[in-house]
Order: sequence, then structure tokens, then C-alpha cells
Amino acid sequence: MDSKLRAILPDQELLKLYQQMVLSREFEESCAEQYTKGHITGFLHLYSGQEAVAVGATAGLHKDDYILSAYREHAQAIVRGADPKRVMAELFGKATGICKGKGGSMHLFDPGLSFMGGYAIVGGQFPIAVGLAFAAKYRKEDRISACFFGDGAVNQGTFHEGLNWARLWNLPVLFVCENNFYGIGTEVHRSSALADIHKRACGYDIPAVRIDGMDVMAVYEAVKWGVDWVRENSRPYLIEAMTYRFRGHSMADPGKYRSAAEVELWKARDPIVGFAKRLADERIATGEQLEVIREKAAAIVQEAVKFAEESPWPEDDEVYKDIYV
Amino acid sequence: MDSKLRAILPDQELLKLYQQMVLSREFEESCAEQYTKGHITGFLHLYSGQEAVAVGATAGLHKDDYILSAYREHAQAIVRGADPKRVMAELFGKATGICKGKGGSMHLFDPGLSFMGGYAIVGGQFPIAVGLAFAAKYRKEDRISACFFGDGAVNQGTFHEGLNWARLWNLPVLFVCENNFYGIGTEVHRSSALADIHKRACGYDIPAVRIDGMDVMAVYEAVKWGVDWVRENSRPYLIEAMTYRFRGHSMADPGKYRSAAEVELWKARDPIVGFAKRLADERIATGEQLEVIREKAAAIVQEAVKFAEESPWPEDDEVYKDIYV
Amino acid sequence: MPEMTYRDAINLALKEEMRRDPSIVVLGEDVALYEGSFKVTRGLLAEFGEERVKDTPISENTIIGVSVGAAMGGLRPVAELMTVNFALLAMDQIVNHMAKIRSMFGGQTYLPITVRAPGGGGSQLAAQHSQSLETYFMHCPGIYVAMPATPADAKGLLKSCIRDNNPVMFLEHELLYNSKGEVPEDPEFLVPLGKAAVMREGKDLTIVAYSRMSVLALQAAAELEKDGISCEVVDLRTLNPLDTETFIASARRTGRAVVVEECWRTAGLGSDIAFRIHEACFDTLLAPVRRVSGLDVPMPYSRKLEKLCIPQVETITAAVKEVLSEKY
Amino acid sequence: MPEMTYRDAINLALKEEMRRDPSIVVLGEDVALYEGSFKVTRGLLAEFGEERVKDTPISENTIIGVSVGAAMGGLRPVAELMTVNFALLAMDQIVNHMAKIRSMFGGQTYLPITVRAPGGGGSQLAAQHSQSLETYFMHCPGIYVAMPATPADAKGLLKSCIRDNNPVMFLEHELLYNSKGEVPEDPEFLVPLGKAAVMREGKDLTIVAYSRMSVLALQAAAELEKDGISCEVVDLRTLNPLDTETFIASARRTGRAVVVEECWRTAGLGSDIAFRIHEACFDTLLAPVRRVSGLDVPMPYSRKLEKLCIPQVETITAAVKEVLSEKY
Ligand SMILES: Cc1ncc(C[n+]2csc(CCOP(=O)(O)OP(=O)(O)O)c2C)c(N)n1
Ligand SMILES: Cc1ncc(C[n+]2csc(CCOP(=O)(O)OP(=O)(O)O)c2C)c(N)n1
Ligand SMILES: [Mg+2]
Ligand SMILES: [Mg+2]
Repeated sequence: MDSKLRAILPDQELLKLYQQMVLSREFEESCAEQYTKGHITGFLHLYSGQEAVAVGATAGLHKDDYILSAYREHAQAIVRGADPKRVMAELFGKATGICKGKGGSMHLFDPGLSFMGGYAIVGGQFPIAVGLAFAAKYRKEDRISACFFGDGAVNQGTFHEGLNWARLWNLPVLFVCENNFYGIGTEVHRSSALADIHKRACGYDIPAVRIDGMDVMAVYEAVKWGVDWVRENSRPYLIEAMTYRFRGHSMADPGKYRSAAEVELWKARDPIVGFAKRLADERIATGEQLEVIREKAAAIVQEAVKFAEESPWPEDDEVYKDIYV
Repeated sequence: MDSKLRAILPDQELLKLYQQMVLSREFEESCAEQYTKGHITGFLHLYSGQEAVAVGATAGLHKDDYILSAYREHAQAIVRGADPKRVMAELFGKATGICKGKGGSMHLFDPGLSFMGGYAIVGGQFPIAVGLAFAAKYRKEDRISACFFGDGAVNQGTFHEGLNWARLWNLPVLFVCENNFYGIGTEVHRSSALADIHKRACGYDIPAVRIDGMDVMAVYEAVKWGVDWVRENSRPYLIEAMTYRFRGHSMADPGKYRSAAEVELWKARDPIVGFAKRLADERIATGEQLEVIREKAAAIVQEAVKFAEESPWPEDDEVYKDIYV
Repeated sequence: MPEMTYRDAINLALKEEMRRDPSIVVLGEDVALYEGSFKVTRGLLAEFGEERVKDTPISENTIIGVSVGAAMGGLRPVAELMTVNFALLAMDQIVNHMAKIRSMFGGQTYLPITVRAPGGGGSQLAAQHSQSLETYFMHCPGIYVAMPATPADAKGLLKSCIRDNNPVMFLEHELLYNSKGEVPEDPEFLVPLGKAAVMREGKDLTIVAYSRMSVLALQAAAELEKDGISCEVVDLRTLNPLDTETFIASARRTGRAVVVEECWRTAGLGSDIAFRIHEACFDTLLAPVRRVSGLDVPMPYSRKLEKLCIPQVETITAAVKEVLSEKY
Repeated sequence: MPEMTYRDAINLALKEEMRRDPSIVVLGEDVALYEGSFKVTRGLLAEFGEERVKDTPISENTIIGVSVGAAMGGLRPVAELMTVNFALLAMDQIVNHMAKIRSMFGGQTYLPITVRAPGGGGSQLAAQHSQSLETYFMHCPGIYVAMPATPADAKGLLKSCIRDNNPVMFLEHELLYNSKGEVPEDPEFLVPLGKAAVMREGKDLTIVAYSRMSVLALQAAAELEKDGISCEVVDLRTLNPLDTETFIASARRTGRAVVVEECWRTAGLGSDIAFRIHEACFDTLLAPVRRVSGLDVPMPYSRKLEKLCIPQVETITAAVKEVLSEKY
């Protein structure tokens, strides 16, 4: 945590992490706007505040490692390499969307990037992540499966079944809990008997660690270590990243169950602001350089919105397509 | 374990435990015979070998405490006080059965005895036991809920959800795992990442203990202690009783996955034989007295078979009864 | 009679019943502090306290299982599944346990449980959040199924469900929460289970529907009236018990019928309704019964596509006209 | 052609396909060392080893979910649910995931999964172990459903299911395992999905059935022949895709139909079959279609009662005679 950034990654990589966090934030804030305008419909869960987790973790994973997540997954997909244009078009329900407009905000998917989906059933991704790890091991592929989930998801039976199974079959799964302290309006200690999520791994003989999920470098280092360990041992590992969402659960949620003071406290720990400061302090980039990165990210997002707006709607006959092979 | 029996319970109580174990064994062995004759049909899971658990545990529970179990529950019901005649009639599918012949071997139930059922879906009883404990607490009744389950059942999501819930709401549930080392043909270390079942409670901040399930006094003492603890603290507790079934999983299972040596080893620890020896050694009963108890038990079972045989079948119109109130 | 929304009518039913009977507890994800994902349980925690209004972990199977246990133990649980889609995680406790416990234990216990669950499509929530699963529950003996279409029925039926000693799936429609209607104030106003409502009388054709589809059917009937077509609209209200008599009598009278269901068409419950009409009115039907159903597809997100998958007023009017045009 | 049992035919199909394609893995509770609760996977572990034949924990939802993931990752899982009753614990992964993943992700992946599950009643296994849940799967778009009645079909259909790139529920009947029939030896013998079989030709009435009910229907037809009644028996073989054409053509020819289903009657799939006949043969039907169904009750244990709940040969013959006696 205290080591110098350059000792961990070269400048370019560090700036890339910054760029990805900024792009994620810009993307999400633009989504909020598009939702208000009625261009994006349905449920919209934004990632603002949690960027360090997706960005740090993706950097720590290998390119072919599978990623699975829940419904708050725009940033996960984009950071993995999904085209923001096609992601935005998906949110608009357009034919050019990453899933042809059929999935929407909660169901992004790009197998070419080994991004194996956003799932809207809390806990639905656990067994699927385990199955992908099994396939990888069976086929002797050098890839692991990274399964992201929230603090609320750990009380689903699938969490338990999945952890037991992954350890029993010794499968390469990295479980990453994004503990943002809330499942909708329910605080973690009101849903979990043991609110220290990482400690729950004890029942399965799976090692686990808790980390600062607001620090992109901490996430990067922990995940990188975890990825190596999972690869070497072909066994599951669990990381609990403590983080916070700056917005409500979804656009429909004013978030009244959290005090203003609590939210402010966490906003003061904004992962982007904090990282920017470190980058400047350690003279990796000047404030102006970072601002240029932000502007470019904003431009990418603007372009994405334009692309989505101008894209055609799916043809009616799409309704019967893609169901059976 | 080494303390003298009389220091734990008066003679009469000790002999009652013996009587209950013997009655259970006689009942089960008679069921096997009736199954072979075709009088009992469907799935038949016998309890022979595990008697110390049901008997010791029931003695440790209060009379009104709820008991729930799985499908290997004849002994649980009879030891709680169910009439062997009506249990046998149930197994025969007769109108005089404890559930009018509608439940059969896997679904015994007697609310008057707070015996809240045998369940045939592995893991189905967990949330129900938690719900009963909740009702008891809500209604300020002085009763706890005792939930019996096997080593195979702990990998169902309901185990996890139930433990978390019981601790979160601080409900008086005593979880009793009858670890007989196998779920049908699968040995516990081949289904559980952590084969020490009691250690799984760590993830829920629930205290747990492993005990010798072949020793009725050990079970009695552990359960009694647990029942007191659960009552005092209104919190769940878990006991893992190590035991063994002498027969196959059900009557359909020849049990080839276990070596003869292994089975012999455990039969040498027969809970009834062991307890008989202690009763004799400590001069609580002579061999002859114990033999009288056995004969009486055999007579009760014979009578039960006779009752079942002579009982009428349910009337056809029973088919539409008891579904809705 | 005061006007209120379907949401408020349900909320009021919950409050009235909880005031009446202290053995009623409400449990579910975010039902207490957050007052429900659709705000149906607003004010309950404040009025009844955390002993009776309980937030639960995200453990749907256990929500139902705990309700089963609590009911056996003497309570009257009203469980909320945040949406009916999550009932799929609880099918074991619903179908294997809640529906069977009374009969498999020879009638020695009963389970006065109400499971509330909003559902239906139309809000661009995509495949995993837009299902209409009523066929699953109707098909399962041992549980009742109520699906109110109006605020008054929502209130009156929910109160009946809560007072009933059988387990009931009370399925609300997400798109009806803001719909308004007159609702009787009388706290003893009850709508009985198993009694369909003739929402509109007519002589040319019978439309049988339930939940939001009944609302669309009424609108379709109003449209059709402009063309001089007189439709009778039967709102089933409960799928189990099913009031076969009412819709059969109507179809016998009109000689033609359209059944509207939001669920998937194949093996959808509408086929059973249609079959009953076929069976009972074989000699009097002037044309085959027609079904208007949800398409047999996982719901696509895009609003353009989604609209094609759910019956609309126009789909219903078109079906009615087609049936009326058929000559045999 | 050699005679073999339904059980052995399934076993052989598994072996042949596993020999052909190394991406096939078999997983389930007790399928490996114990060789299956019904001994259907006998010899698999010995021949293919523990890499490919895998015992799992008792975690049904995860059995399906792992299969989904494994399929996305390039394998062809054949999962066994020890009985179909336990599918209720896995409805989330079956309906919310397996059936929807392909379409909700815009067709970018596919799931070549076969889920084998024995089911049906008749062995005094009581309410939680005697269900016929085929309506649940047929009602859900995105999954195919196969229910073979004969050993040959069991083999040929299972092979087609395993080779198919869609997820399929392959529902076996527990009471058919010991039934015998001729089974082609050719390892390329396949029975296509979506093609019903006319098991017996006849001219007076069409019986439509599937799985064990087709076997009973054949027996009923043989009985009825003694009374000079000539029944055509259509075995659906797969419920999705559904070969509507074959049974419609038959019913058009005979003018009368009886549909036999083992599942619960209310909202059972038989009502859809009957509805399709009503719809397509409205002008030619001589009497209403009749349904012979399982009773709408949780299955009682007692064999005396159980027998009343499941269609029997006599129930079918009685229904046929009634339909033939009706005059309109
Ligand atoms: C099975 C299921 N139950 C309930 C929901 C409704 N729901 C959506 S998100 C959510 C909270 C999840 O919290 P958490 O896992 O902490 O993720 P976060 O939203 O904080 O990222 C709930 C209850 C759902 N989508 N699926
Ligand atoms: C949900 C479910 N899955 C599978 C089964 C089939 N089954 C019956 S008993 C059993 C093994 C259970 O083992 P355990 O919990 O150790 O209990 P034991 O039989 O040893 O008493 C299995 C897999 C079932 N009844 N229910
Ligand atoms: Mg959270
Ligand atoms: Mg066991």
C-alpha cells in the first residue's frame, strides 16, 4: 500500500488504470442522464464509486480469464475491452448493442473478451463461474474463472454450493466480493450473521482476504497475487473488497437508508480522486495530463451516446431469433 | 464419557434409553422383513446402528421442543412417543397410520408430540425448523427447534441459508448432524470440501461440537448441554454426531461401496451392545433383565405388525381429502 | 367510495389485517426499513415494529421455508418475494413443501401462508425479470393462486387470502401498482376466493382473462363497442380455486370466446381455460376458442421487441374480430 | 435387432456418445462410483474414468449451473438429476439461466446440455417423490423436452439430445426402466427431436400420449380392439419441439381424440394438446376431446390411493368408450 506506484507498474500501465476508472465513471454518469431522458429504460444499476474494484481486478487477471458479474456490470465489461458504443447501444435497446438489444443493462456479454455475462438473479453467477472453471481445467486451458458478486449475494444457497464445489473439485475460481455494505436498502450486518464476508470461506477450506476496494493498486496487487495462487494451486480463493456505491441501488432508489454523513465519508475516499492525487504526488502525471485523460474519456462516452441514439432498433423478427440454435 | 452412568441419570431413565434403542432396532429389523414380504413398499431407509443419536438426543430435549428429521425417521418418531402400531400401519399404507397412510415411511408426523415431520427432500427441513423456532420465539413459548439432518444434506443451499438466518435472527435452533459418513454411496469427503461438518458452522458465528454418536450417554449429555445453551441464549448451536448405519442407504441398496472390514469395525461399536455392557458392568441391570426388555420390545413390534396387517385400507375418497382446509 | 391505487389497496389490506390479528407477520427482502422494492409495505415497520415486519437475507427458498415453519408453529406469515421471478429459487419450498405438507401428513396441520409476488412484463426488465409464472402455481395442487386486476379486488382478495387457512400465491402485477379505482372502506370487505367477476356484460363474445390482461380486455371491449361488437369480460380473479362455472355460462351464452393470458403460450394456463370451454360448450360454440398469449420467448430487453411479446389491446381486438369473422 | 431394457438403452446411448465425443462429461449425485440411483450410469466410471464421470455434492441448483458454465466453456455436459422432483431445487438455473442465456446474450453462446431426470409415479414414493413435472419444462421457452416411451426411442432420442446444441430436459420414467424392446445396434441410429411416432394406426379415435402413458395407451388400444374399437396411438416423444402436425392429422382423420398425461390435470400440458386439436379440427371433431390426467392431488403413499391418482389402462379404455358414445 505504501510502496511507490512505479515499483508496482510502469507509468503507462498506471495511467491506463486511471483512464479506465475515469471512463467508467463518465460512462455511468452519462447513463444516469440518458435514463432521466428516457433513452435507457428498465433497471439501471450504476457503478460509480466502485471503479477501483473492476479496474484493479481486471488488470490483475489474465486476458483469457473468464469474468462473470451481476447486474452492476457496465464498467466490468468496458474495462475488459467492450466497446462503449456497443454497450451504450445495448442500454438503449438498439440492434447494434453488444447483445443486439436483447440483454440490456443487466445482461452484457462478450465471449470474445471472455466476459461471460452480467446476471440479474442474485447469486446466479456462482455455479456458472464454477462450471467455466471446470471446463477450463478439463480442457487444460490456462485460464481461471473470476466471479464478482455483492455482499447481499452471499446468503443465497448458490454461494455455499459453489464454494464447496469449487474446493471439492479443486477448480481455479477467484471469488471477488464487492462489499459495498448494502444489498438494496439492507446493510450487510442485517443480512449476514457474519458480516465479515471473507471469513465465511472458512467453512470450505478456502483461503480468503479482505482488502481496500477503494484503492485500485491494493485491488490490483491482491487480485494479481490471488490469480497466481489460483493458477498454481488450481484451487479457489476469495477476496473481499470493501467499497461503496455513490448512488442509490438503482436509478429508482433515492438511497434514504444511508446517512448523508456516511455517503460523504466515502465520497471523500473517491477512488479516482485518490489515485489522481497519488499519480500527481509521485509525478507520474500532472493535473493537466490527467484532465486530458478525463476529457478524452468524456468524448468517448459522448460518441457512444451518439452512436446509440443513431443506431436502428432491432427488426421485429429478431423476437424469434437466438432462442434455439 | 468416563463418569459413571448413575451420576448422570437415575436407573430407570437409563433403562428407558436402553429400551428405546432396542425398540428402535427391533422395529427397523421388522420393517426390513415386512418390506421383503411386500407389505411395506416405496423407499425404506432404516436407522439400525444410529439409535444412540435419536435416543440420546430426544432424552436431552424438552418434551415440547420441536423435532424435524429427514426420511430415516422411524426411530425419531417412536422414541418421541409415536405409537409403533400407528407408525407400522403408516408404512403399510393403512388408514390407521399416523398420517392415514398418506405419508409413508418418509413422512411421519405427529404435532401432538411436537414431532414436526420427516422430509424426503434432502435439506428441506432446514428452513422449516428455523421457521418453527421463529414462531416459538414470537409467541414467547418455551420451546426450541431441533433439526436432524445427514452429512450429505449440508451441501444444499438450504443448510447455508438456514444457519445464517437462525443466527441472524437469533433463533433457538439446535442443528444435529447425523454424520454416518455416507450420502447414499458417496463418502462425506467426496461431497464436502471440509468433511468436518461441525467446522462449517464457523461461517455463521454458530458454536459447534463433534461428538461420539455411537454412545447414547455422550449424545444425551451433549444435547442436554446444547438445549440449555440454546434456550439461555436464544441462539443456534450445532452438534455433529459421528455414527454409522449398519444397513444400506435404503432397502434397495446392497451397500457395496463400503468394505466389509469397515462395516465390521462399526458393528463392533454397536450402540446397543455397548450400552448393555455398561449397564451390566455398572450393575444397573443384569443380562437377563436386559433380555426381558428386548423381548418386550420385540413383542411391541410384533403387535404393531399385526395391527398394521389387520388395519383397513384408506377409503377411495380419502384421495381428495386433507389437501385444502 | 374512496379512490386509491392498487399499491395502496394492497398496503391497506396488509395494515387492516395486521391490526386485526397479531399472529400475522410480514417478511421478505427489504420489506421493512426500505418499505418494499415497489413500496407496497410502506408504513408497516413504523406501525407494527420489527417484531412483525421483518427484513430477510436474499434467500428466497428459505423465505418460503421459514414461512412454512412459522405457519406450522401458529403464525400467519405474509411473505413477499421481491418479484415472482425469484420464486424459481423457491420452487422446492413452494411445490415440494408448502403445497404438500398438509396432505402428506394426513391433514394434521395446515399452512395459513400468503406469498405476495409482483410479476409480469412491460418494464424492459429483460429475460430474468419479466416472467409471468402463474401456470406453474396453478398447475400445482395444494396452493391457491390469486391474481387481482383492480384495486378493490386487490384489497378484498388479499384480505381473504390472509384469513384463509391454505397457502396462497398472491400474484400482483407490476404495471398495475399505479392504477386507480374505487375501494370499499369497510374493513370487513372481502372478495371470496374462487369467484370470477363479470367485469362487463356482452352478448357477442366472451373474453376470459386475469390480472393486467383483464384490464386490457376491458379496454379492448370498449374499443370493440365502437364497432358495434359487444364483449363480455370475465376476470378470473383466482386461478385456483377456478370459477369454471362463470366463464362457461358466459361462453354458452355468447357462443364465442377469447382467452387472454400474459404467460408463455405453450402449455400456458389459457389452454386449460380454452379446453374447459371446448369441453362444456362443444355443441354451442360457433367458432374455435382463440388464445391470446405471451410469445414463447425469453423476454427481450429492447422495448421495441418487448412490446411484441406481451398481449396488447390491439392483439385482443384483432383476435376478437377474427373469431367473429369465422363461419362454420 | 437385439432386445434390451429402456435402462440399458439409455446406458448404451451414453456410452456410444461418450466414446464418440471426448467433450461429453456426465455429472450428478452418485452417478460414478454408485453407478446411479437407478443404475443407468452403470459401467461409465470404469470405462471413462473420473475425469469424465463425476459424482457431485447434493446441490441440484449447482449441478445445473455448473453444467451451464461447462457448456459455455466448450463441454457437452450430461447432468443427471437423481429424480425430476429435485429439479424443483434447480428451477432457477433451469428456467432463469439455462433456458435464457442464449437469447438474453443475443445468441452469442449456446448450451449443449442434456439433463436426464427420472420421474413419474407408481412406486409408492409419496408426495415429494412421485411428480410428473413435464408441464413446467414444456411451458418454458429455450429448453427442449424429450420423454421417450420405448427403449429404441430412449436410445435414439438421448443420442440426438446429446448431439443437439440446445439444452434439453430428457425425462425418463422410473417404471419403464425394466421394460424391454428391440433397439437398433447402429451407433448412428438417431431419433430426431420434434417428430412424433404413430405407434399404432387406427380409425375410430386418436389417443395422444407420451412416455409411460403411451405404453398404457397401446395396451388400452389392444384391449379396445377386442371390442371392435380401432384406436390410433400417437406418441409425442418430444414435448418441445412439439410435432403438432402428426396428431392433428390423425385427429382430423378419426374425428375423436383422447389425450393422456400423467401430470396434474389443472393447467397440465394435455390441455394444450387438446386445445390444438380443438383449434385445428373444430369443423371435423365428432365429440369433445377428452383428457385423461393425473389427479390434482399431492401423491398419497398408500398404494390403494396412489393407483387412483395415476391414469391406468382402464381409465383410458373408459374414456375412449365414453368419447365414442357421445353423439352431437
Ligand atoms: C434472486 C434474486 N433475489 C432478489 C433480487 C432483487 N435484488 C436485486 S439486487 C439486490 C441486492 C443485491 O445486493 P448485493 O449482492 O450486495 O449487490 P449490490 O447491488 O450491492 O451490487 C436484490 C435483493 C434479485 N435480483 N434476484
Ligand atoms: C433434494 C434431494 N436430492 C437428492 C435426493 C436423493 N437422496 C435421498 S437420500 C440422499 C443422501 C442423503 O445423505 P445424508 O444427508 O448423509 O443422509 P443419510 O441417508 O446418510 O441419513 C440422496 C442424495 C433427495 N431425496 N433430495
Ligand atoms: Mg452490496
Ligand atoms: Mg449420511
